[in-house]
Amino acid sequence: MVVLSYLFYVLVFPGLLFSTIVGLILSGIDRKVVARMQKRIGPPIIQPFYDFFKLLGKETIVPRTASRKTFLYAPVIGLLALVTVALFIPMFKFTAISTVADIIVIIYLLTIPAVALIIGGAASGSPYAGVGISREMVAIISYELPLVIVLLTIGKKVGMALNNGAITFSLSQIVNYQAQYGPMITKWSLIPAAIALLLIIPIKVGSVPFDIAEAETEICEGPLVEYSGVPLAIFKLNHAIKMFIMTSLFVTLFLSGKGTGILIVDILLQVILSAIVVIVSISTLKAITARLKVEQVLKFFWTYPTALALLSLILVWMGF
Amino acid sequence: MQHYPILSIVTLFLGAFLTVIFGSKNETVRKFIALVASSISLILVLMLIKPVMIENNVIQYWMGNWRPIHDWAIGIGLEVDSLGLFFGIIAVVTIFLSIVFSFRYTEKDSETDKYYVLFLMLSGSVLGLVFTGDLFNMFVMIEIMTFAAVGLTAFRNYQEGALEAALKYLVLGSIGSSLVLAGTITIYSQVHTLNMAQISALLFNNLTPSTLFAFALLLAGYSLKAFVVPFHPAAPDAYMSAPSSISMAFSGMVNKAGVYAIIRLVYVLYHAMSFKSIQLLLIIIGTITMFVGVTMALAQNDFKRLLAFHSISQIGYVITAVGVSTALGLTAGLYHALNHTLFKGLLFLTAGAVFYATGTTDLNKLGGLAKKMPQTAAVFLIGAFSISGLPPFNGFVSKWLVYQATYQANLAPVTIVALLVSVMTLASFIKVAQSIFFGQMPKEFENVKEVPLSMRIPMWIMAILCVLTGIFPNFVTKYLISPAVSAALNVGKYIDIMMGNGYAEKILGKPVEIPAVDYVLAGYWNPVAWLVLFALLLLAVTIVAVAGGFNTASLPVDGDDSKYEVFFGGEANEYSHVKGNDLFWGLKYDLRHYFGFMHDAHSGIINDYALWAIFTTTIFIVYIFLLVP
Amino acid sequence: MILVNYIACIILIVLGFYVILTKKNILKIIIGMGLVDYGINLLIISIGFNPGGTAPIFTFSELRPESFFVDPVPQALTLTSIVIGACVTAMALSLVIKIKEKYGTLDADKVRRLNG
Amino acid sequence: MLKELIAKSFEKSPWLFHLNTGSCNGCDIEIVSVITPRYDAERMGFKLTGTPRHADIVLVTGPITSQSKDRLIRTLAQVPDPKVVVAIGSCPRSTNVFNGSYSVEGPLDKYVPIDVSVAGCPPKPEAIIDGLAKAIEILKEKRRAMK
Repeated sequence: MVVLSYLFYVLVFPGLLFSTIVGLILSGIDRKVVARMQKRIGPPIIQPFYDFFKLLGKETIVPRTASRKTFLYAPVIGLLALVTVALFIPMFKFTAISTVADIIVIIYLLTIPAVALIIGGAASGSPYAGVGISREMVAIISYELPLVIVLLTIGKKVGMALNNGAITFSLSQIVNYQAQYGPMITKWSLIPAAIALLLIIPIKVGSVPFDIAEAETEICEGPLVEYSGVPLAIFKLNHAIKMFIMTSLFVTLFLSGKGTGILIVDILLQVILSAIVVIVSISTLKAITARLKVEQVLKFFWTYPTALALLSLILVWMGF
Repeated sequence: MQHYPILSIVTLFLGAFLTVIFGSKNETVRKFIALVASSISLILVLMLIKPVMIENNVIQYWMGNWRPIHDWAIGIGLEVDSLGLFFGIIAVVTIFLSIVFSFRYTEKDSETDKYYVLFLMLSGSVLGLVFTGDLFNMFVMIEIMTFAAVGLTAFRNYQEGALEAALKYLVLGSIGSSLVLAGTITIYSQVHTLNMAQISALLFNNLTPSTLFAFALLLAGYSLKAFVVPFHPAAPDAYMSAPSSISMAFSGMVNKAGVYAIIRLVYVLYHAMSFKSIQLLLIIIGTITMFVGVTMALAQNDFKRLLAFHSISQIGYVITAVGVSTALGLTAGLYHALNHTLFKGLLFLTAGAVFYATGTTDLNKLGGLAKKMPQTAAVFLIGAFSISGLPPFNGFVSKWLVYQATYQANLAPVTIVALLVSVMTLASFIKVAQSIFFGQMPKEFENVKEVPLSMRIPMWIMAILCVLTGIFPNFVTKYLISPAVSAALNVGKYIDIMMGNGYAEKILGKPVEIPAVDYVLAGYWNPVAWLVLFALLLLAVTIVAVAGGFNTASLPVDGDDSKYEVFFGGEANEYSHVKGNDLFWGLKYDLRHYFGFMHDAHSGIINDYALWAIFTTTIFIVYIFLLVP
Repeated sequence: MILVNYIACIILIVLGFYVILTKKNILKIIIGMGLVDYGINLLIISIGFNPGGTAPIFTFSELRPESFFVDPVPQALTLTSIVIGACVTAMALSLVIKIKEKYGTLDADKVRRLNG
Repeated sequence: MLKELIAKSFEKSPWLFHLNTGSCNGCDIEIVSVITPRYDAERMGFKLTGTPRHADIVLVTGPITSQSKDRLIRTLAQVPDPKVVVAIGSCPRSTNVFNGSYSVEGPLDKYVPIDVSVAGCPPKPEAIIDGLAKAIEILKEKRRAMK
């Protein structure tokens, strides 16, 4: 019986099917909201589904200089890592598989898709991909610092209350804390951390103001330049699922709580909140700002979000 | 069972002398002696695991049977507890794999009998250092180790900079040895014995100024041997110019011997871990080492020099974790030391394979070797992913323990620096992957072939070990790490075994309390369950892919028309491989002042390096005198 | 304890370090290393010295309770240390010869191709 | 079921790649204006991509100058099947005013079969969108033919 429920978790509910559908819907919402902000009608919400299936139908070309196996398996590895992360993120008291990973592990699991993109781009052997890789790596270094500080702050805040002073990294304890004391966003000492995480989501997902790695105009889609057909479809799917995971991680860390107790309503609430976070953080930034230069990204992320996160870390350390 | 430790050391030294006598003429005799010597010592040490690690008893062995007479140790004693054996196992495995690798690796060199003599001396001295229970014997073993290391660094003296690296290593090594010798003698002047067990009993609570002075000197000397940052400049030169199988032994054994000496000094001899200031000193050194090591590695454009700086930064991790003197800290430190030996040894072997195949390890000249050397590329990727701590591999587990240990000890800035350093490690290995294995291949490497089988076997063994220690952390901690941690913390048993039980109690007046080795983890990481989910998903995706008619075999083999050429903005494909220096421009531009300063600090002049070493020793002495008593 | 011994040791060691730090000629640096080594050897000997004691060479018959000896252990240590000092100097000189052959100069500022 | 979904999605999300072979940029500005809020081609799923590997419809502008001739052929070869070539403006059709110049290598259909050609110098955005609609039809047939 356990195997069946595991299979259901992995393949259908928070696993492959659910996260694919919700991820594509969220990226559809994002494109629609950006269009509406530019007074355009914009593509239908299910446009990403059409993109995905069209790419499935296209021919797959593997360039001569590419090392074939790495080139073709990189997107799959990225997809698998992303979907397994979706299993660990609790949604209002419901966690598919709880005692497998904590926050620090999730940070590292979320670097696997980025590394898969990099290794895939490197394997394609194109100079554009080479430049794209170096920019993607600079982006990873820039957002890792504030992301880590935010998660350590939350670990300390929850640990002080629940874990008698010691820190905690487990997501389920964070949700229990918010069930007792209300969502984390209401604690004033953690608002700077929330803002910092809101700034981190666009660069982690790779959306416009910070997508220095896949800049179509400058370096022709960076690491994805040689991809076409099914591997490209999987990479675009990774892109969408990463958007769902980062926003639902934000919701779990800052906006979750007791929830309504009914599973379906909880899941819907989580998805709606994720959609709101997508609109607030990714779409508005995409509509307002233009793409940054490479060194501006690092300078930006090592100053403003890091300062915000450090502020809330110090506040939490002082016991607020 | 009593004689295994001394036998394993002696077989290695015997192997060295036999190679000199018989080996100088033909190749096979030399290789045979080296293989037999290293495999005998490997078997002897591995047979020690059961009695020492599992049944938890400590082997003591008095040279020449000079037992202590009415509670005073006269002779030189060998004491093998689980801490010593843990580092012994690391050393012996590295020795065996390095010798197997060097059979084909050094076939192009002349005078390889000198190579095997020096290497067997190096390995014998490391084993001797790890098993000895006598302080002066430790100094002698360190001296032999430095000697053999200098000889091996200059082995390929036709190479650019090998002689210079050997001289710098010798000068800094001899400064370090003088510090260790002075420290040993100052301790001797206080306690009039050289046996470590008796010293630790007598030093329990009489930290007079001269023993503190000795502590500072010894700490400085041993950190120089472990290549901690202020003392590190000789290491990158030495690792770069030594043959790769030797630099693998350097980063696998030699700096681990330094770390072992520091742990033995701080935990067992001086029980200094109860002083907050000593913990802080070790943590500060470790954090600086971590950060400087990795930032210097990012700016390198030679593969082996980059790996050398990474060895220094990973030793920084180990020293920080050891500085956090909780049981979890020590577990994290020792686990990371084991993992470091595995993945760093693997990476140095891949560097050796690349050097063997192409003749250069310069990141600005290589490219696209994955197509010609697929197995080396695969093994390199396993090594790179485990050093940058990606989950299923072993680097992640020990780094995860390090973060837990440092953050539970209320050291948030150290955890943040540790995580940032881990991402920068990933960055530098992506740089190596792109500039050596992927991207376009320069014309002159057209006929590069995969390295011979006898070089690939040790690489695959290390890769498999890397993955295994990553997937079964609780198995490794239960049998290897926890006994070593309890041996380091439980000083009473260490003393009683050597000097007859009840000795510690007699000297101290109260029984030595045995700290428990239990720690609670703030989070959880269950690699096996994660892999099961990953495999389930992989199965599902492959079924869908095959049903949908997408399997890699069905893709058309690339024809000669321009459809399969790389998109160059329409241009014909010419050689423009993004490599080495062109990567991470944004990061180097933003931190250009820091990188500029660091580049000038490593000026390459011997006097500057000696100045760094002596300046830091004075800081150690002043720090310890001000803060400890 | 004769204070003169310790002052001599300190002078030797400090002089040795001074030579290592400031002299640009590699040969002088090696001499500096030797100086440091001999300073420490003198330190070892002076630690084991008990004023008025005789050399600890005796047969059991001559052993009388009131006989007073100098501590033999440091002297054994000094032997090893001297041997090690000699070998280090020998290897360093062989390296210096090869460097002179290859780099053409012994000036530390010029022998710095590996840096950064 | 999946096959019809894929066939239908070809109609719904055609990606464009703009290839300039020496045009006077009159047509290029018009192409970009098609994506502005006023004409909003994105609502039909059109998206400009940076690399020919991602493209379905290739918009060629300008008379084929001698420099850009072999680059044109190479880039068009690198577009994965099913692909559609759309000639924007009259230059690719008849090299317009540049006819007979020493550096113009003649109309586009000497090298590549043109599927749709949008006349005008420069063509109005509505004409370009109409051309793209016809291109989508051809794309669907090519997709069906490809199977």
